[in-house]
Amino acid sequence: MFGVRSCERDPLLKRPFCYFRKRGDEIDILYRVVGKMTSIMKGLRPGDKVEILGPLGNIYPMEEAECGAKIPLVIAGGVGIASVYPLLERLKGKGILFYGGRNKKEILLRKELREISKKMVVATDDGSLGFRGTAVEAAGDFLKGRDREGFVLYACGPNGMLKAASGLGVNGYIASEEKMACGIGVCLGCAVRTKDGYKRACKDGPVFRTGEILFD
Amino acid sequence: MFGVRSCERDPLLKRPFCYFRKRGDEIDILYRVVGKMTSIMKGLRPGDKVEILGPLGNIYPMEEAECGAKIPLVIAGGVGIASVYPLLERLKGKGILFYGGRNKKEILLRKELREISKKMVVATDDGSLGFRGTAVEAAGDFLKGRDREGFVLYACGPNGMLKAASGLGVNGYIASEEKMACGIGVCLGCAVRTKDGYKRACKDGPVFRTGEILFD
Amino acid sequence: MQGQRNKKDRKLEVRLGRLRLKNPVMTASGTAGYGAELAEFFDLSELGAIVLKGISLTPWQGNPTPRITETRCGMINSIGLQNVGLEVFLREKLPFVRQWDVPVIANILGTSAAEYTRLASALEDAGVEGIELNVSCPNVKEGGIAFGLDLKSFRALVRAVRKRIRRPVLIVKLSPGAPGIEEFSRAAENEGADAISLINTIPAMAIDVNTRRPLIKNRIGGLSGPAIKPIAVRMVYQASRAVKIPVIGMGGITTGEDAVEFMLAGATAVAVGTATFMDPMAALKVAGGIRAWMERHGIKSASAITGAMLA
Amino acid sequence: MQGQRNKKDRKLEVRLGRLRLKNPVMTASGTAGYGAELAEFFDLSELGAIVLKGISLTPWQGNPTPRITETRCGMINSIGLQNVGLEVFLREKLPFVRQWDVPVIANILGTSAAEYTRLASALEDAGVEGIELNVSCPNVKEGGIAFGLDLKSFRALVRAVRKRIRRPVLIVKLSPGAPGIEEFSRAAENEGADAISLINTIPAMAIDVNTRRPLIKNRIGGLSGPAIKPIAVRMVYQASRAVKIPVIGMGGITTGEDAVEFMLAGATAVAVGTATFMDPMAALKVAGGIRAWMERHGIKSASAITGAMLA
Ligand SMILES: Cc1cc2nc3c(=O)[nH]c(=O)nc-3n(C[C@H](O)[C@H](O)[C@H](O)COP(=O)(O)OP(=O)(O)OC[C@H]3O[C@@H](n4cnc5c(N)ncnc54)[C@H](O)[C@@H]3O)c2cc1C
Ligand SMILES: Cc1cc2nc3c(=O)[nH]c(=O)nc-3n(C[C@H](O)[C@H](O)[C@H](O)COP(=O)(O)OP(=O)(O)OC[C@H]3O[C@@H](n4cnc5c(N)ncnc54)[C@H](O)[C@@H]3O)c2cc1C
Ligand SMILES: Cc1cc2nc3c(=O)[nH]c(=O)nc-3n(C[C@H](O)[C@H](O)[C@H](O)COP(=O)(O)O)c2cc1C
Ligand SMILES: Cc1cc2nc3c(=O)[nH]c(=O)nc-3n(C[C@H](O)[C@H](O)[C@H](O)COP(=O)(O)O)c2cc1C
Ligand code: FES
Ligand code: FES
Repeated sequence: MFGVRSCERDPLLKRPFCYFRKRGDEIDILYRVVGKMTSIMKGLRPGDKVEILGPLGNIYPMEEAECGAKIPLVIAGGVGIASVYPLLERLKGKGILFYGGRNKKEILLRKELREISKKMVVATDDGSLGFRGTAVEAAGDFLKGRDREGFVLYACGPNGMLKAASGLGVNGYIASEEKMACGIGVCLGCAVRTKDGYKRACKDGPVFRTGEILFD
Repeated sequence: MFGVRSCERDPLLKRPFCYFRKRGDEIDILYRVVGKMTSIMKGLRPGDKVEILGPLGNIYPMEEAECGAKIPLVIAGGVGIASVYPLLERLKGKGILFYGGRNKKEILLRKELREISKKMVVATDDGSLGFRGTAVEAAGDFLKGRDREGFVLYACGPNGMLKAASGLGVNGYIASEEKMACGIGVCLGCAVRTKDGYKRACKDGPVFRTGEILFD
Repeated sequence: MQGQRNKKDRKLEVRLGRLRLKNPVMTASGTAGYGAELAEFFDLSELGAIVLKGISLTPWQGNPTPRITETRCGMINSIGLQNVGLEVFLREKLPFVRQWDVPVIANILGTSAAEYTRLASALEDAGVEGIELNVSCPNVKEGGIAFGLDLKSFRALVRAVRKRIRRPVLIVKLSPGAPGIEEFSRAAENEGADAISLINTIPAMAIDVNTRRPLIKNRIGGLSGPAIKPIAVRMVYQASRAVKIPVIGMGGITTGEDAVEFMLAGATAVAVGTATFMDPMAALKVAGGIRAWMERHGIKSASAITGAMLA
Repeated sequence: MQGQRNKKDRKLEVRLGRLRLKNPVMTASGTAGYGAELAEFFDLSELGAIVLKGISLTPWQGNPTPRITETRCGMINSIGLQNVGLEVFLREKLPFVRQWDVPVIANILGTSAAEYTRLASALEDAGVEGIELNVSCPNVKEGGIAFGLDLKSFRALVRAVRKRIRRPVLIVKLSPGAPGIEEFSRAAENEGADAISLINTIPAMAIDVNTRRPLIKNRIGGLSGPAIKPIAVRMVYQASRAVKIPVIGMGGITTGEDAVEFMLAGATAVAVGTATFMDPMAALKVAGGIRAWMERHGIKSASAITGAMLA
């Protein structure tokens, strides 16, 4: 994760984004236009400047998956795909991806994702592509009759999705999308309620162990 | 005069500018970069949008000058030249121009101005071009021994210059550069102290009769 | 067409006591003059109400310039209630704005309760639909804000004016500096105000670090515009929970969504001030924006937005 | 090099009572944690002082999320004084920040005068250079701001803490909602405060008009950032004219020129808060900006800027 800020004076605060792709000095961001900063980003032209602060926070631990002890079960909702894309790449085709969105239009990069995943299941709320329902429901169907101990979870998406994914009974990691102000751990704005009290999504996260976060 | 506003949300308020040149749908603005809005204007590229509100306020009355009853004595300080340029054009070579700036670099469009003026005297504070001193001092020198009744004054520039110009003893018109918020006469922010109480530079001006404004 | 428009308009209708407004949007006092200038830009009868520049018994000169300066997302003004005084207002200004089918609300300021009551009586006789007591102008030394900051004289003032007028709705414009906004709101309600309005500008200052001089000649002026909106929304929320009479919200409204935000917080109507300086059509655009928001959210009546914030 | 730097530094030196600061720039409480995170970005000893996140006697959980939201040129927070409590602070946090050659100022908050005095004593024993009484946090229900809004309990609190501590400078952080900023400033001075600091955040609220929910879970939070700067400059101006003790100014400072503006208005030192969220190096850049401004204006000593606004 890193923070992007407009060199203009409004908006004030940086916005958090994932490294979608990184090669040398270049960073690609995959983002959805939702508000002020993302609208400014959309309007940027070559040569325009933005401020970037990063890397910030932690990344998905990958030992169990890389050594082959567990099968990586990856769940992404919406732009959460930007977070798991580099993970899938580093997992070198071992990851099973459940990717959900509201509708077909929200499902991006199908071809690339298929190439870097062992298996990909798309889920849309309106059934306009793949499974009709959520990515977590699709993952739940897939897990039926399978030994959950054999998997390690990686999930990124809106809070509701993370909560549902935590309920799948698969241990692993979820990435929080809490709102941030400073991104460096000083403001305590991005608090995430955990078993051990509030933690900071920007500094102690954004990736937490399943079961660590308390969803209300 | 008209108001220009950035479509971005900062700065909030419109900034007043003169019609420097106007042909059909196109408006040229001659401006000095001094702060927020003018910096934004400098960075504009073809296709970028700004909001414009105008025309606002009054313009220099020209009857006495056009009918030949009086000789137009035009004094401009700094970007005040943007205000008197179209006046000089409409006076069709009848105007005598005293144009002052801090130094040579601040004196713009010498060739064009010479063409549209009957006579042009440049004055710079540091003497790097023309008369060393202010445009008003240069005009004062010129007036020595001449009958002031034969002239009509047109002056535009910073407040100090307008005050000095009013002291020349030539009747005519001066354009105020008071700061403005609304530009349409509703906020009373651009108040100018006159013999008849405060008037609004944006609506009752920016051009006032000499002697009308009370300088402190 | 006309029928359809009337139907639409009824959806936007809100009430301030006995007064019906076609829509919840009014001008903020001091940002619309006496109506003449805005009338060059749009049909004033499209407004919910027009609130005029503050008037005093005798003409006031106002403060020296510079009177205005822009700040980050806001502006400071110290106009100092420059106004033509009651007599000229009644003779020259009021008849003009009466030409439109729009409720006229006069904003008044005095240095004593007696001045306020004389102004209110005269304006009732002249037939204005509403009187807004300005007890919150930070830009005049005497009177005005003194009433807005001291609960006892505040109460006495509202009571005195209430006794004197019958027909016009009585609106009390609270000071954002009031110690205890709930207490002042309740006091206004108890003394018979038909509505309260807030917030007025917040005392503020800016200095030019190049010249080292204050950017406002009077040093301190009042801050308005988007910068103060979150403070204003909070005060409207607090005030509207303290009283049953309608609250008119203002402070930094530039869009229909800003207006909806105030209404969700508890405002029945809103006023547009500084935004009019950005765009003379701002008040109309705000009304259009409220309508568009209602259509998007399937809400049939503007009055249903008031206080409808979810938990 | 070192010599030159020291010379430069002395130009920037200012004093808060007995405490010398290398330069007038400190962090604002709650925006620099306990120092560890900022130390990853720059050498903390470049700061005039470091003011730590508010601490209470026992650990506080803080408020539910969302705790922050951006507004026009500002932000609202309702962290709710989440903190590790005195014991963990003394054991785990303070030793770390002590490693730098920078005065450490602890910001404290309690629900009773007794809690404040216990905190202050313990921190004096632990050797902090300054103690800032937070009587102005809008985000906790009990204590804190109650002292900041009531003159009598305010006086009693400052007096009690003053009696208890000797060595650390005592700074009182005033509430921007205090009814009469001059009165509270003088009360702090009379009760023995070495300095006052202002302003804390201003209570504010924002609502998402799409979801109709408050953007801060607790509904009301505190507004900070450039939006409030003109209000803060005005209050610093008023406070500094009311007292002889130094005033620490804050509220929306993002550049050296902003800091100079506060100093011209009367501040001896300044604190940088929200700007650190925009850029972790903000406080250092502000100090550099003050130096650059002094060079441009031929001013030899930072303390000469204080109150040097021209008419
Ligand atoms: C660790 C992390 C990584 C992220 N990575 C990406 C990414 O790679 N690509 C991407 O498109 N987005 C990502 N996001 C979300 C992204 O930060 C927000 O979309 C962005 O902040 C919106 O900024 P804005 O100025 O355009 O919207 P604003 O004008 O600030 O807000 C517009 C709307 O978006 C909502 N919103 C704002 N911030 C967030 C947030 N953090 N979470 C949920 N809703 C929010 C607001 O409530 C509002 O409704 C990430 C978020 C986090 C916390
Ligand atoms: C009737 C009128 C016509 C004008 N015509 C022109 C023109 O044709 N060309 C041109 O270059 N300028 C003109 N000006 C001046 C122009 O409006 C200002 O330069 C402009 O507002 C600066 O905006 P800014 O955002 O860049 O500066 P800001 O960031 O607002 O301010 C930067 C600095 O400029 C000063 N400043 C701002 N506005 C004014 C003002 N109105 N008068 C004096 N100082 C000011 C500020 O005090 C500050 O020191 C005119 C002004 C008036 C009143
Ligand atoms: C230039 C100016 C003049 C004002 N004059 C008055 C006035 O005469 N009476 C009054 O009650 N409020 C006056 N106000 C306050 C506004 O009515 C309004 O309360 C305030 O500006 C906040 O709204 P806004 O942010 O939309 O401008 C004035 C505000 C401005 C900016
Ligand atoms: C996230 C956040 C947390 C804060 N926590 C504290 C605190 O613990 N104690 C305190 O006295 N002030 C606290 N403040 C107030 C700041 O110290 C400062 O007074 C205020 O933010 C204005 O300065 P700024 O605009 O530069 O941020 C906090 C402010 C913010 C934004
Ligand atoms: S965003 Fe500030 S602590 Fe995480
Ligand atoms: S700028 Fe508002 S009245 Fe002239």
